[in-house]
Amino acid sequence: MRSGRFKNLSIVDSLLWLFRVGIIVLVIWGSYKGLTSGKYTAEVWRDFFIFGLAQGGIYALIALGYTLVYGILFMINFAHGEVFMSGAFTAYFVADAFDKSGFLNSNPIAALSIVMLVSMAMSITIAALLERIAYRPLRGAPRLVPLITAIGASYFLQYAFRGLYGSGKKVYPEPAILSGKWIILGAPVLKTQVVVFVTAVAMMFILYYFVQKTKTGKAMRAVAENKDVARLMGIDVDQVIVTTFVVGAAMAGVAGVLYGLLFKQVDFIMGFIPGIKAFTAAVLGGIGNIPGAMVGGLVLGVIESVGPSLVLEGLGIPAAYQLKDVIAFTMLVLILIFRPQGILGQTLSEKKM
Amino acid sequence: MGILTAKNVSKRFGGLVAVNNVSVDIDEKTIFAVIGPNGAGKTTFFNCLTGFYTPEEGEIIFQGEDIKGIPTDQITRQGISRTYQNIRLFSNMTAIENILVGQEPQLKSSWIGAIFASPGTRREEEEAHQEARRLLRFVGMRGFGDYLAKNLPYGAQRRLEIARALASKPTMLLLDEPTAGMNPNETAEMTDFIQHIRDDLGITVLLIEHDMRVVMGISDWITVLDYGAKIAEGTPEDIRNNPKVIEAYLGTGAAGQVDSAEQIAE
Amino acid sequence: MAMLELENVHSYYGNIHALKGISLTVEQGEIVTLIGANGAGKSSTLRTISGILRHRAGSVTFEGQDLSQYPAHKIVNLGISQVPEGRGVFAQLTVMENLEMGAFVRTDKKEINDDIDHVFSLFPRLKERQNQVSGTLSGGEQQMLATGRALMARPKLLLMDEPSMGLAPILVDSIFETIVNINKEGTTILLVEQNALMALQIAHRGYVIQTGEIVLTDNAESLKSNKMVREAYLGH
Amino acid sequence: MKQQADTNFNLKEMIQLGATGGVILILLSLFGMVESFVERDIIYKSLSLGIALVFGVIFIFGYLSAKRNGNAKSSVGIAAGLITGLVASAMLAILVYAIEPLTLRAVFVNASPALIEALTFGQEMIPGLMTLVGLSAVASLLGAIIFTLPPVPRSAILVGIIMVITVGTLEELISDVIVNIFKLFDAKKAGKSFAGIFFAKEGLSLQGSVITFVSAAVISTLWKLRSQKMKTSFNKLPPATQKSAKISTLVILSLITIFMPQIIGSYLSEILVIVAIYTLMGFGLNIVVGFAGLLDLGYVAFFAIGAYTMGLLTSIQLPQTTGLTGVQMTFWTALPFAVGASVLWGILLGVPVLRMRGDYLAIVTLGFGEIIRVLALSNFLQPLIGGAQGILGIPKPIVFGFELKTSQELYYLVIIAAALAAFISWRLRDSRTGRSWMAMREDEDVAEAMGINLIKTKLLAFATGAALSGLAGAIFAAKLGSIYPHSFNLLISINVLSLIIVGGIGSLPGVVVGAFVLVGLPELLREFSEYRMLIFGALLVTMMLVKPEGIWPAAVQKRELHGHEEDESGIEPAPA
Repeated sequence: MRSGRFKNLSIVDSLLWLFRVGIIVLVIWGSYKGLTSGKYTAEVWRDFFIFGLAQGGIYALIALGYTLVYGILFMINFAHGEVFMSGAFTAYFVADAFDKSGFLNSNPIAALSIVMLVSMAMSITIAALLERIAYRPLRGAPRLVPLITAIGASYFLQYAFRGLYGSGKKVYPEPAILSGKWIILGAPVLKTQVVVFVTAVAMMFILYYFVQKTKTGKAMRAVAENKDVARLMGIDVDQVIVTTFVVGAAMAGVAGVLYGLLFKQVDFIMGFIPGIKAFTAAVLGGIGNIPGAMVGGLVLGVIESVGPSLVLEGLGIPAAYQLKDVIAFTMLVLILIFRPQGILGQTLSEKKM
Repeated sequence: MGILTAKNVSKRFGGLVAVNNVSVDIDEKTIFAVIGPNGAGKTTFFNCLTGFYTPEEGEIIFQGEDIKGIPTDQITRQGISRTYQNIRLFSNMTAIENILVGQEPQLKSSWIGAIFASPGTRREEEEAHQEARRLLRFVGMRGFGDYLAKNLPYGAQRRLEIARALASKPTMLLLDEPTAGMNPNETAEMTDFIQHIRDDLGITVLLIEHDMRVVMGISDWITVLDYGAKIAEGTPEDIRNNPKVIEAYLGTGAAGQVDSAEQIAE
Repeated sequence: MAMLELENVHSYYGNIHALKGISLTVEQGEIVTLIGANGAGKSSTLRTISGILRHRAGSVTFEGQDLSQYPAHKIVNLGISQVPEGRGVFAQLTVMENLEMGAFVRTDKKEINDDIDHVFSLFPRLKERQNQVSGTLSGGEQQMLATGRALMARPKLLLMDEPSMGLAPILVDSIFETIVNINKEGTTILLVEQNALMALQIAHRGYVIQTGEIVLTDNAESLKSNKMVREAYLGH
Repeated sequence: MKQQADTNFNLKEMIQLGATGGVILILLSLFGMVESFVERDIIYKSLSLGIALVFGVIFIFGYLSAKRNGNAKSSVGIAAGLITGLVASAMLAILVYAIEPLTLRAVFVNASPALIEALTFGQEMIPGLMTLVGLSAVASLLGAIIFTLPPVPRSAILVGIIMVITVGTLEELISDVIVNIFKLFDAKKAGKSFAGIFFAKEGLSLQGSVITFVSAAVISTLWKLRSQKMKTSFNKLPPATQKSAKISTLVILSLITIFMPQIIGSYLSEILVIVAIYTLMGFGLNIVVGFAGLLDLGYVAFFAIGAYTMGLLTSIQLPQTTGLTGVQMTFWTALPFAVGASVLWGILLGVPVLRMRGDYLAIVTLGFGEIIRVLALSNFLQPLIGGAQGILGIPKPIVFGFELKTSQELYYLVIIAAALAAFISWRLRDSRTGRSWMAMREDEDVAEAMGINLIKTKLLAFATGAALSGLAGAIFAAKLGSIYPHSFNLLISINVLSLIIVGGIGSLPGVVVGAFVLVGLPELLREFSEYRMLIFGALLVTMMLVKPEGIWPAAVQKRELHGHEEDESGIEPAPA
């Protein structure tokens, strides 16, 4: 649309080009150094990669919630990280009880399914309440207003759950069946990581099918495009919006349990960083775009897992793992500056506030 | 050569050629109209002239200088000013503030002067306010200065937009459908007003317009665009009788039974 | 009793008074047209009937039922469907999906399929493009799709908002022909048009609306020869 | 609809309202608020804050229920209040009863014996719960009855109750202030005995609460009845008298401002300094977001840069790792560098985001803010800026040989800085620059077509905002004497953004009001630190729902957000 703009801003443009080239050179140089330093073996790189996939699967599931809501309301649901936290934190108590009663090990599949259902139920409840109380009354308000509400809700939820369940970290139990490794394609892989990755991918496909093929899914897409016309078709727009929140929350609920399995601990603040990362993933893939969120999540997970050791250590930065968040945020900034439509191409609203 | 000359201007969006090899030559102090159906590329052509888009091909010469590819704000400073098809006022600013923003190219004071309220800044502000009030009167909106733009009646918003465009003291004014949505009386007033701008202020007017009575009534020269390309140009009389223009829009059905002017008006 | 009856309807956008006491009726089987300038309140009238815009005063009744008791998405169920201004096709959905959305309130799968076939027989071009994303259709095709989609709800009353807008006159003719055909099949039509002449040629009756008020109503023939209409809208 | 509610006894609605109240009470209990607030007396040995919280909620719901159901007959309203209160308290009682048999404590940490004890008033379970329900019935009845009173006594009683709770809660601070005022006149002893009339060891004394209640009620009533008259009679005074009255008000206000630190003591001065630092940042961000419409979520970055520059340039004990002995400048020499560095970074970070709008900008700036924080924390930059250990040994500012050590002294520095920021904002707002910003906020494309150079205008907004934030950071560093990366997290950006929005975006007095509400209040209530963030979050949401334009909105914004209300302008508005 606006290709002609800023054509002549040579200073700005050249600065940006310099920036871009600089980053590329740094990344290539760092990767080269990192790979040739021989500090890590091929097995270690593979483990980094697989861990990245598992972590990326979780990011992707959370990212779907951001993307669905953004697609339909053009609003960043800042509190989505807390929706994720609420499910995982609540389900911990069920998992813990199952672990203590032995049910978790005697019947792991049933037990984990129940834990997931509880997690989903909690996340869905919180998301639906959030939509009803904090967002719906503000539809049509200037864009800043629901953003602030979302931030407020986010803090409220964090500290409400801290009040309810306490501030300590809870250790997520692991069913015995998931400890150890499987040999896949000749390579030993941690069972948890495989289960996390496979479940995440399966959930994404279910969601994709739901949105593409079911009547409700099509209605969601119609509402995303034009609410008034959707109403003219007889679609109950409010209902569809709630459904969108609910579907996103269900994904977050599953992600919560997977997070518990992968990182083995939960607490009230756990939603914040994965929330921002998942949001990054959504933007990376192209916000509002469902396959984009999936791809973005996986890419971000892998880059974050491999990047510090590969690029940053290659550049000689000490304790590079500390900077893995910087990698995520730098990616976010770079994407938005140079390819705002994300990998799969859809743009954020340019409307202001 | 006239005040503004566009030579073989083309603008593409992806595969779509929105403006296709269009040339115009606009004489000073004339009223020049661009007509054509929706989607014919009229507004895109305007956007090329004001620098909002940079055309891929062609050149645009304004008062002897090549202005293609120059940023919008500088083109405005060189003397081209415009209004919008769907009114785009600064809706949460007052009418006076809207005109003051329009005076931007005339103002010199800096932010430092503003902080220290230097005498020069204060004088300039005072003069700018007076000029803004004068323009408000000129468009017949005396007493409306402190209303928020969005709370003004429709016709007043149209006129305020023109006042804002005039505030930059342009040599050429681009009006994008100035009578859209007006009733017949308002349209007649606006037509008079446009002539007034040309006759009294000596400003060249480039006009996109659908209402054929307006176009035929006041234009000195008309260019017809269709699918991005120029299909005809000439005096109102030429255009009215141009078989190509009639043919391209009329069709053969019921729509064809009206006179050409009505047809072009969609 | 008229099929649709608006009595002294007032509607607002925020604090903008868009309709200032509109009264009009549409009888079963008619084509009624509403003509007027941009911003006169034509679209607002249609939006008020279909419940997107809620009126603050007056009454809108359809087949004896007060429409103000229904939310917008329930009004379709009563048999009113609308071809919105600017066509409003869901650009990222396929042609087929758009038609399915038109039948959103219906559950009779088999008959929906029959109706899709019927729409395709009205507009063969759509059939060729049924799996195409509708954003890629031309303006004329989108108008066909929007019309077909509205028919998918099996409306008794079809509201059409500026179907000719931005279309080349040749296409305009065929769109108007279709409107006449749809009407002949038994659907009542309320048509909003800026192209007053065309509208009056196919309509039975017409209303002239100016700044939110009905200023004139008559049968189409008389309106066409009315001096005020000719001056204001027909350009004579 | 309304007619029905008047004549019918709408039992369902009363119970629903009661259930909402019950859920709130249960949550408050499980959050641990009741339990920990019980420790705190509002009226010495008679009423604790925790109990006031429980019965306060019941009271409010009784009032609300009466309001909804009692439009026609007061007896219906009172009954409604009672029913609502009973339902709510019954739910709470059930919770208390169920805690032990269901071992709720395994999940809910605050479902503790202490909670049970608090809510059963130290009695056995059953009689205790009966007391709870009985007292709740009284509280809800009171609420309902007060609603049925005529407006004047009603508001008098409500104001009285609110004042007793406020004064009781802030007892320590208020008695300090009283003593300090007397100290100004060299009568410390008299002050202590005067404060002793009102306050007991903890909370108000009984007579103190009666006096507070009565005086608050009387003053509010007089104010209500008289204020209109006073205004009109003031307007009737000759202009010269009016002017001198205004001038003397101004003089009194500035005298109060000057003597403020002495009056309020060191603790409140500390809070005031923090509020003023946030106000300073608020003015800066208000230019960026409120005037220019550029949504910046990483504003803390410039605060950090200002602080770190100040730290590095002035510290007398830079970390060994830096290998620098440090330049050890004074505060005043370093200040221009600190501000300059922030401005420079403001422009550097501004360039890549020049073309971004709306949400993009928000996210990119958020990313920048986080990157700077993580970098500051990392081992990577530790040699330079001290990593997690931060920078120590930053000297205090010295003015004419006088070192500004305490908050009571630094107060003057920050107040002047904040006033300067307000002045700059005000002058710029009403200038050509301010209009360009606002035009850009309204419609960037059109602004450019009016001849506004977007690059210059945007960068100027970023730079001004960064300068004020950098100034705040520099002062902050000098105030603390040491800085750590943890002081520069996202929460600060969010706090500043929230305060300008809660105050009223684009509004200059709004910044000050917002800073007091969002920064000052939580600091005052530090003893509730556990619940600060909870209350902060709830407050933000409520605020946006109830008053989205902010507490003190800019004139224009107010009209925009409440646009659906009839416009008073009286001219015919445009059709859409």
